[in-house]
Amino acid sequence: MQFLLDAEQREFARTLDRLLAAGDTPAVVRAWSTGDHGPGRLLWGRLAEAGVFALAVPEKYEGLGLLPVELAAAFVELGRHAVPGPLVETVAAAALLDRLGVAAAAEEWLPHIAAGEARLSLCLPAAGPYALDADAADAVFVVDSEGEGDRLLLTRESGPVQPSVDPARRLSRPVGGSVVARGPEVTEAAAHAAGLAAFATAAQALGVGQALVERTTAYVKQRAQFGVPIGSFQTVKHQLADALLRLEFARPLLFGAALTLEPADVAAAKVACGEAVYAVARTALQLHGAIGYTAEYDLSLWLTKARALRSAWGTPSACRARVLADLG
Amino acid sequence: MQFLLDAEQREFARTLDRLLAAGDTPAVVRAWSTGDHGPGRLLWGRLAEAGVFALAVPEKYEGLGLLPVELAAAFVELGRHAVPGPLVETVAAAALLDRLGVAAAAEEWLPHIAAGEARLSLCLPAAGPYALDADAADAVFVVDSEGEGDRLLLTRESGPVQPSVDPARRLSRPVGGSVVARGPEVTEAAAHAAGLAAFATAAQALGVGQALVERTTAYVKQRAQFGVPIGSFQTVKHQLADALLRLEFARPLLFGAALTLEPADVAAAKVACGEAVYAVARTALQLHGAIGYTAEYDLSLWLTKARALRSAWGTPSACRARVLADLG
Amino acid sequence: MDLAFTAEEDAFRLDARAWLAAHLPAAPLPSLETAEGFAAHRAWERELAADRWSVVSWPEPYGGRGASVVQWLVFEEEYFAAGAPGRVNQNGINLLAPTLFEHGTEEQRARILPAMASGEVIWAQAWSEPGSGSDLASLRSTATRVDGGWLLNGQKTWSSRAAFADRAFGLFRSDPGADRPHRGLTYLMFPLDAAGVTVRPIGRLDGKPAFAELFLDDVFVPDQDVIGEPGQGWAVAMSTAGNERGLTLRSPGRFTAAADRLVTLWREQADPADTALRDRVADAVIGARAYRLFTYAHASKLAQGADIGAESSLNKVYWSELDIALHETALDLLGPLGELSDAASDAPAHGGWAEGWTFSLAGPIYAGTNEIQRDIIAERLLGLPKGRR
Amino acid sequence: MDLAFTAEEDAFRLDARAWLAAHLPAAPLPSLETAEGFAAHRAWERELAADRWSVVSWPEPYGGRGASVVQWLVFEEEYFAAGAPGRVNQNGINLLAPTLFEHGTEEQRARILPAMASGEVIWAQAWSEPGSGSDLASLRSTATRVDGGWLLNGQKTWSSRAAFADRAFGLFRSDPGADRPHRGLTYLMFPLDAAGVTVRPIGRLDGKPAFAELFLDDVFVPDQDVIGEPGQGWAVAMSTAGNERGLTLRSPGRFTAAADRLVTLWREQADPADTALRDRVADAVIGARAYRLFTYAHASKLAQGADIGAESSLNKVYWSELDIALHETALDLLGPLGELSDAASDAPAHGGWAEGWTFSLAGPIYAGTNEIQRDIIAERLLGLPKGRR
Repeated sequence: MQFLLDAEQREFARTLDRLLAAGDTPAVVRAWSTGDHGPGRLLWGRLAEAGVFALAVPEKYEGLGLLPVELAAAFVELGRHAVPGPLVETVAAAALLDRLGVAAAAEEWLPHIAAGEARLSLCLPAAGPYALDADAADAVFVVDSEGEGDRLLLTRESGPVQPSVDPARRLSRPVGGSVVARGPEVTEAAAHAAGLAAFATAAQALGVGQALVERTTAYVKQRAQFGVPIGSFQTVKHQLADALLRLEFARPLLFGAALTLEPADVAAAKVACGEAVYAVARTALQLHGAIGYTAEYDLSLWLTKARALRSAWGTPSACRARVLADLG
Repeated sequence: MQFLLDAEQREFARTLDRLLAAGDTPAVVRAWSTGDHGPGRLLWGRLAEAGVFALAVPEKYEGLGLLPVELAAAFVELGRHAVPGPLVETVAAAALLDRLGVAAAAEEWLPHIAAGEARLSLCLPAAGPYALDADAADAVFVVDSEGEGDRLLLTRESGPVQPSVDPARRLSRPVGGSVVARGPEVTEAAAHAAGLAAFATAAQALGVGQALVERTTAYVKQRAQFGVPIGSFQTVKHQLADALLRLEFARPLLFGAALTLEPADVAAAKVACGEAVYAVARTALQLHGAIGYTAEYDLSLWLTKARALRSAWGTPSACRARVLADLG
Repeated sequence: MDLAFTAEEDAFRLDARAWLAAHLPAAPLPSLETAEGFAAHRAWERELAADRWSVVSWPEPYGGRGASVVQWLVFEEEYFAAGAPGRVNQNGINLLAPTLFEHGTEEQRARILPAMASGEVIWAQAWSEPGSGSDLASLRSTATRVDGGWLLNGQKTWSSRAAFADRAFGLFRSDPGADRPHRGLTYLMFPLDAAGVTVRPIGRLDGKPAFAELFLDDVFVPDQDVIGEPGQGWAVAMSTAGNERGLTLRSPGRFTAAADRLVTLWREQADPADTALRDRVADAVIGARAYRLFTYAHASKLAQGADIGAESSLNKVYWSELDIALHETALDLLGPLGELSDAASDAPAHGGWAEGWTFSLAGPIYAGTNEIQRDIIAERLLGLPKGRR
Repeated sequence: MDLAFTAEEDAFRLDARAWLAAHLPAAPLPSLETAEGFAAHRAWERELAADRWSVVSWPEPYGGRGASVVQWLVFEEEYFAAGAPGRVNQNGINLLAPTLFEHGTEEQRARILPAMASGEVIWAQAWSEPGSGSDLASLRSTATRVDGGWLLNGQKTWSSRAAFADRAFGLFRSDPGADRPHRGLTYLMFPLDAAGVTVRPIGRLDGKPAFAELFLDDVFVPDQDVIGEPGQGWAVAMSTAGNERGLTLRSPGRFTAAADRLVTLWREQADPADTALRDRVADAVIGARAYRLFTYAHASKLAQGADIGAESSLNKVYWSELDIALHETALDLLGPLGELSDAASDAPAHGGWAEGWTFSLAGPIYAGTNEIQRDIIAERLLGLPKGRR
């Protein structure tokens, strides 16, 4: 029983934090939102060097093995710094290819994912018709149903961008593609990948929530009204206390899920992190007031993401159903 | 368009308020809770003299006609003073007997209801198996289904008391009875009575909520901690502001329903008043602290009723379904 | 007690409905927070005004119909039920005009109101400053007396509509030596294209320039554009603020129409057995109905000559929270489509849910934050002691 | 990072489970807030103690098993999962004992703890006074120095268990001239049947005498029943208060067991298509799981020698709100049965939902109101400035 990150894991998270803090991530996000993927690709490379994508790739494909605890710690930092791109989708695609066991596809993609040379998007039936940032991805994997069962397609046609409420999330319906595999193995691998995507999204959401609380706390300490910092008003305090509370009780569910990757545990983490991040975003906006409502103020980079992450890769309702269904 | 109580209606409510304030209603409630119905019967008589029960009885049966606006105003005051007894059930039974059109039963009971000489309890299929205060009632009307349709029974056997979370609400399953009527007329009259019961319960709930806000407001003005009245703490203020808000937006739904008695309007009022009173009770308890948690402090008379009224004669869930079902 | 409309009110409703049916744009106008949309909405104001539907509650000489409060509510119900465009001049109509009726001169009303009614002049509000949001009395922009008028200096922010509007109104500190912060303020109007005015549009969360910063550098305003007495601006503005928070800014028709659209969406999208969504849709319907009836009770009080006062804070908190809950429910009903911006080609036609949601999020902030409103409810309606907050 | 139990911990769990299975009362005991139930629960304490299960985390000399925090959590999981009786001596075990371990003398520990472990002496807490609830430092009851001890005078209230308990502990003002209200307090223990003590039971919402008022009139307490230094009572008590709010008062096993019972109830009572109820049941399951894992993280920190401190305020708010939501959901699942008290013959057997709900309502009030806890979270964990509240 040692239900805490160890020193090495904490240092890994700190390394990512430093790397991202040094990289002017807000500027990267704003570029990404306009379709300029250059700075995002550079950042992606640095994250790969730090080992982020190798955490989802087994050693035989030049990764570090699937390391869910480290993956969660990494995605918390990615969310905390609002890093754009198909991050969740790339690690979920890695999980899919690894589980599927089609050697050619695995050999073609997994080492490149680990090295940060491949950005993949992913479209699975349970999560709706849209692929994230397909226009910035090297390829999109799509699972659909046709005739006797599921099939896995690979396409490079991303389809026209459908703007999201989060300008940094560029959605589209991928077009066409060539068949990589068919049958129950695809169904099983897709379920595994959807679980990992929900898990990584939960971590990302928790990180977004953490950034929102950190920034709002700092803001209310310095913003004065009626001659005192607004952080001294009791309702401001209590709103932030509730925000912290939500995050701190979502966090153990996330790391508990990391230890099992059981669908019900992942679903519980996704509900808690997803509901928390949206509630925290509401609080962050309210306590910032008008300035929080502007696109030019960096807070918006996290605010707009919160709503999207609440539903991405598993709505709260679907996840609650899963929690009870799996109680046995 | 004159969506306000008129001077006469306001004066009627004030008369009831004075009557009940003068009558040491808390002592009446406490006696009632122990099964001592004497003081409650005396109070019932005074309410009848003031015209409360005649509001649910048509003129041809010595009542004032069904006057829903006045009835709502009256039940708000009854709730506000935590008056015990089968008040809702008696007026709903009056509505049932009037609508049913079985002359003998109407003639036997309605003039006595109007005069305050008959207390009735009522058990309808939609509202569960329990009759309220059947042990204090002169008779219980029960609608059940048997063979080809509904039937109306009259019984004087109240069955053993099943204590409620509100000590002043004495529940039981009535036993046996003689058949008064059968067939679709019973079904229709029962639906009408259930609607009136939901409506009167909504009004009673609103009154309970109003008393809770009034008492809590007075308490936080005088209770001091840390050298100041706790009513000067911002979170105390905001909790009470929210409580008032809930009541003030439930109130127009109640009186709107009084103007139509349409099932969807009644259901909307019942949801709003029922959810409001329970939320307000939570706030009242929290702001009183430990003293609010005691049976001997009068606040408890309203607190324990709040939960019961939220579900009585129409759960929030059933009422929400009804609101949408009737949108056409 | 009744909710009955008079024959006159019914006729008014049918007139409005018929006019709207005949004149409604075939397709939704572009967002009024864009240059193109602003122009389209200005044209729509002109069309409304041509048949006296832009300011129904004003007296006829200024372009209105002298409508009663109930008639105004009826008009709004019809307007929103028809899905008619947003009102680009609502700052002027809802905030400035009531102040002019109460504190303006006859000359000001004659000069300003008809041009407002016709959409010829679109107004922006200029209340906030970078340091003064909830604490409006701490304003620092100045009005300095000069021959024949005033020179304005300083900075205003969160000036809604200012990116594209013609004129603005706000408070300026004209007596820096006044003994209390809300004294020595003067209420002034100024053109946004005047010499010395710099308008910097600010994008809201979805990037649209829904408001702007205003930089004022020796902007000359003639005496005729002061409302009320110099130095009395706070008292003058408070009547407007009450109005902004109260009846007029958010008419019930807006929410009853939105709840109706939500029910339609629910029927199209949801599994009726999904009671969790059903309950939220029902709550939106109930909430909109409650707000409508609450407002009719207010209208009845107003008709009796009563003052609404601090009760308008109840309105503000209620509609702003209702609006958010309603739009969140819509986004959840939309499933994967709920993440799309309304600009997405896949977004549901005539939906506007994403923009509506974004707009709703500002509700608890502007026109007095809901925190301030709850303080007012507690202190003025419940009589709780003032604290330091 | 792991959640793995050692072989020793697993064996401990199986031991506890087997003992509970063999000894659990066949029927639920009467409510411990009644005279009859109090006696039955005292007998149960004796039975637990006979096999060293009453205070597993204490050192063996005092009747414990020297269990680690993790073992204690494991025991609690088994205890609540088995549906075992409430612990009538929890005031003593959870509040007083940690204080004695930290601040008591060896003589006090030897004299007091074994009798506590066996249920021979049941303890009541006596923190609050009529004027001192959240503002505990404003206590007015006094302890006056006399030869060989102290004389207590004043009034205590909300003294849980005091209606039937043997002894009580609390703070008394021993130096009325101290310069700050939380100085000059002394921590004392006293018998409830001592001369000068009057116990007036107080019924909680359901009428059961869950607490009492204590009137103290020259009650003599010998020096041996002072804990810590005279005048240092505040500091001594704070360690207990942190404990009360933190790990020990509400163990996760209580909520995971309650959530399991809720799921059973849901399966029995609810339409599975009713997603509104389903979502609330799922939230209870998720919430209990979150609280359990949060506590395991705390236990891991404690094992590393870290201090929990103000983080215990997070626990307090979380479990108290979880507990209410969970019981409200149960009452809604029960439909018409949800209004019945547990004393009703129709009430579901082994339910206890009504009493559990009543009990849950006190959660946000006692052990430091949730308002105070949120102030602590904001000020100590987030570093927000102190305000006047």
